[in-house]
Amino acid sequence: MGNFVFDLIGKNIVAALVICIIPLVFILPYALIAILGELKIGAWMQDRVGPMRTGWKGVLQPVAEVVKLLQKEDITPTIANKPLFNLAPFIVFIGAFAAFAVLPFSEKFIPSGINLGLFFVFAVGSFAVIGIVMGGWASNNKYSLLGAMRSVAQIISYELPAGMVFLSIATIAGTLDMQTIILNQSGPIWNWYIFGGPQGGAIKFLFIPFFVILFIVYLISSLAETNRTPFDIPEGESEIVAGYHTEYSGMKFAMFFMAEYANMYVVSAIIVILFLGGWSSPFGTSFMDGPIWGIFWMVGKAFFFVFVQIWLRWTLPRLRVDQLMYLGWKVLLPLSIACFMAIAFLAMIN
Amino acid sequence: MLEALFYIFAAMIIGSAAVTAFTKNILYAAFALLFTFFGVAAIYVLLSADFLAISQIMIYIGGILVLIIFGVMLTTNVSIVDIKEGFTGKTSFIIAGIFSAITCIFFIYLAFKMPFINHAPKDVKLPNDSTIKPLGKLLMTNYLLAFEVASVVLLIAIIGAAMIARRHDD
Amino acid sequence: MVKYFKDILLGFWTIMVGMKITMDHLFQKKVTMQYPERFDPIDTGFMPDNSRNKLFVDIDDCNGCGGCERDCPVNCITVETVKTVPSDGPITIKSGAKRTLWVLKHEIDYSKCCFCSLCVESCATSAIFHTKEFDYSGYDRNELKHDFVSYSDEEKQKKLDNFVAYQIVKKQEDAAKKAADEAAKAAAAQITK
Amino acid sequence: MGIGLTHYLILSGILFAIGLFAVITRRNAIMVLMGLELILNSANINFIAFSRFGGINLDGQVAAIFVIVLAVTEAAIALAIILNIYQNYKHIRIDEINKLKE
Repeated sequence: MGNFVFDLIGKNIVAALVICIIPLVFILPYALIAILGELKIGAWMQDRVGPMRTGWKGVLQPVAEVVKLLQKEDITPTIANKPLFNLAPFIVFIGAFAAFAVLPFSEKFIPSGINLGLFFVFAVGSFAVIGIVMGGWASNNKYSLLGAMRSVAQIISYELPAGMVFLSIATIAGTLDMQTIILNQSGPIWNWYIFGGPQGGAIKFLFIPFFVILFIVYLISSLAETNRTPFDIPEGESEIVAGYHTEYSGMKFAMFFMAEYANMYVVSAIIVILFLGGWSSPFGTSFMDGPIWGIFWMVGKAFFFVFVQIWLRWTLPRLRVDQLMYLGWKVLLPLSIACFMAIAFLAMIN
Repeated sequence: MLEALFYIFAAMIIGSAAVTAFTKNILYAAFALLFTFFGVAAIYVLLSADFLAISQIMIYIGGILVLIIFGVMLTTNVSIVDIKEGFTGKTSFIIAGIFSAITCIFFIYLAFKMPFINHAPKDVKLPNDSTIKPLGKLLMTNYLLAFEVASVVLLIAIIGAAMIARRHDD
Repeated sequence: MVKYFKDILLGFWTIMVGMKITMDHLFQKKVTMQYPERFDPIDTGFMPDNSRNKLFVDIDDCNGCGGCERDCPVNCITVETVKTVPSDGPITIKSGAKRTLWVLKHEIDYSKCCFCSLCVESCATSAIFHTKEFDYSGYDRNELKHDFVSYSDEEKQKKLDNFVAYQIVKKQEDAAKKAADEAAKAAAAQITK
Repeated sequence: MGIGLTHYLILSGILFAIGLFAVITRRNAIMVLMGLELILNSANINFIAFSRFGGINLDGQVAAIFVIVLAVTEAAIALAIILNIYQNYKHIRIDEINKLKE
């Protein structure tokens, strides 16, 4: 489980800096692609064609939007609390970016291969909560404050089922290390946890339903944690203007935007790592496997789940607040706890 | 390198803790606490306690700090930006200052003079592995009773907090 | 309890149905028509009869009465006229009535026009009407003013001159007529004396 | 000069003093709670520093885990009590709260 940068340059501070920059270099083009995907897929699902003017079939639209955001005047409301108002987007972005530190891209590249990767991802998610409250309160706007409070209530509620999913996988994998979790699933496709994990025998089929339920539970909670539709009540345009980023403009708004898209990738990558074998090839170890193909599989699978998030966004309407809380506390949490206990029991008798 | 990191994070902790203690704006204090907790987590990393560092981030920043901010928002008029929460009084301010300064000097004196300082190894080889496995083993063997009691305490705290904070409308 | 699990399954199932619908639409033929490339109202000639688009004045049918100018609520129409003279010959407008006025200028400022259609209502000869054209623009606001009169300046000047000359002639004629009348009157008075 | 136990002890001492100051002087009950969190953090730094420099046994870290658990319960209960006080008094200035029952 090496880190190819360390292999190339050696273990020094330059290598560390390069490793820090690689995820950032990844996020920017990814965000452009995701924004284009959001525009285009959203349009296609509504039988429209989407942006067509910028570049060939409108492929340069996100670039144009970034340029527009760069040129925009950076407005700070006069009665806003300026230090916190300026700090908030950065804290939100740090929360999203920090998770990239432990996301593996391939067998040979993981920015930081700490043994507590899953736990770390779970922990740094809380940065975004603080940043959102900070921005919402510092904007000195009723809608911002309402959006921030909604967002916090939502993220805190849905962290619990997500944590239960992490615990179940940690129980069955015996580790919190991302690379080890993926290595456990390497080999043929039925070694992936969604197909019951690497253990053989009849007991495998007992695992499958629980893993599928956990998979769905995590998919739903990840949507809630990234404030995506149908759980976008913190930003519900029709109710509270734009929630916590109502007052933000220009590059500070772009930071919130990038953080949202980075978070989308993070949760998709976690789904892929936990249930779909991470960077391992679906054709087993013989075909299209290896460090370079690993990047392809990892990013490709994660992009598929980014697509699923976009797909859901253009399918489902927004939930009401009480429906959101009902789903989180009365459906997902009991289901995930039940699955966790079942998996712990099965792992024990196995 | 590690020295520089230690001083940066120590400065961050002390600076933001001072903001927490001295600012009049209660939400500034709450948000300064974010940096204190984060700095303490970084100090844990420097002390090679990785599990505790991440627990610190998750529990203090994701749990306690959010609780505190919610508490502030529910008990203060936060819709105005200028929240002023004063101190108990000038006399107590001076007395507390002197008292805290004495405590601080006493601790620093202890840190230099206590005999165990000399026994502490100057350069300890860091364990290459995560602390999570030995910690788990300790919790499940030597500290099993304390662990169980802690979990019961947490359960009681959940129920108790929900009981107390419940609105007594009837 | 059964209802709880039934609700969960039902919710899951309905989400699946919804996702299938959007997935179907992802690959369906798109209904968007790219506007300047394909322009159905003009390409197919379809435009409702009562649509109010760009105005057009058939100047051969306009008698220059100025009704449109007076009725325009935003004063976007300017009409200038001059009377016809007998030397022009027996001229008529298209609809057959006698032309009494030459229209020297009939200008519509489309940047002001509100397409209320009042000018169309007021026109006695239906010379002003809506066309099917509706998208037009200009780099200068003066480009949006349109003059429907196509006479050259010389022709206009000639018409004015004609009129002025005719006025003089008419004055002389009137004077002569007056003199003749007075002479006749005087003669008649003499006779009665 | 390497970073030794002394540095960590001094850091935790200063943090403790600041927390103590906040606990004593602030009128707002939530601010007192924040001061308590600072004190608990300073204690945790001490625990982990001793565990790190006193030979690698992890007992100090285990103690720190229990301290964190207690901090969580304390914060939850204290905030619940503060909310209750706020409902009764409409303020949470601790120097003016002097009745047990109204």
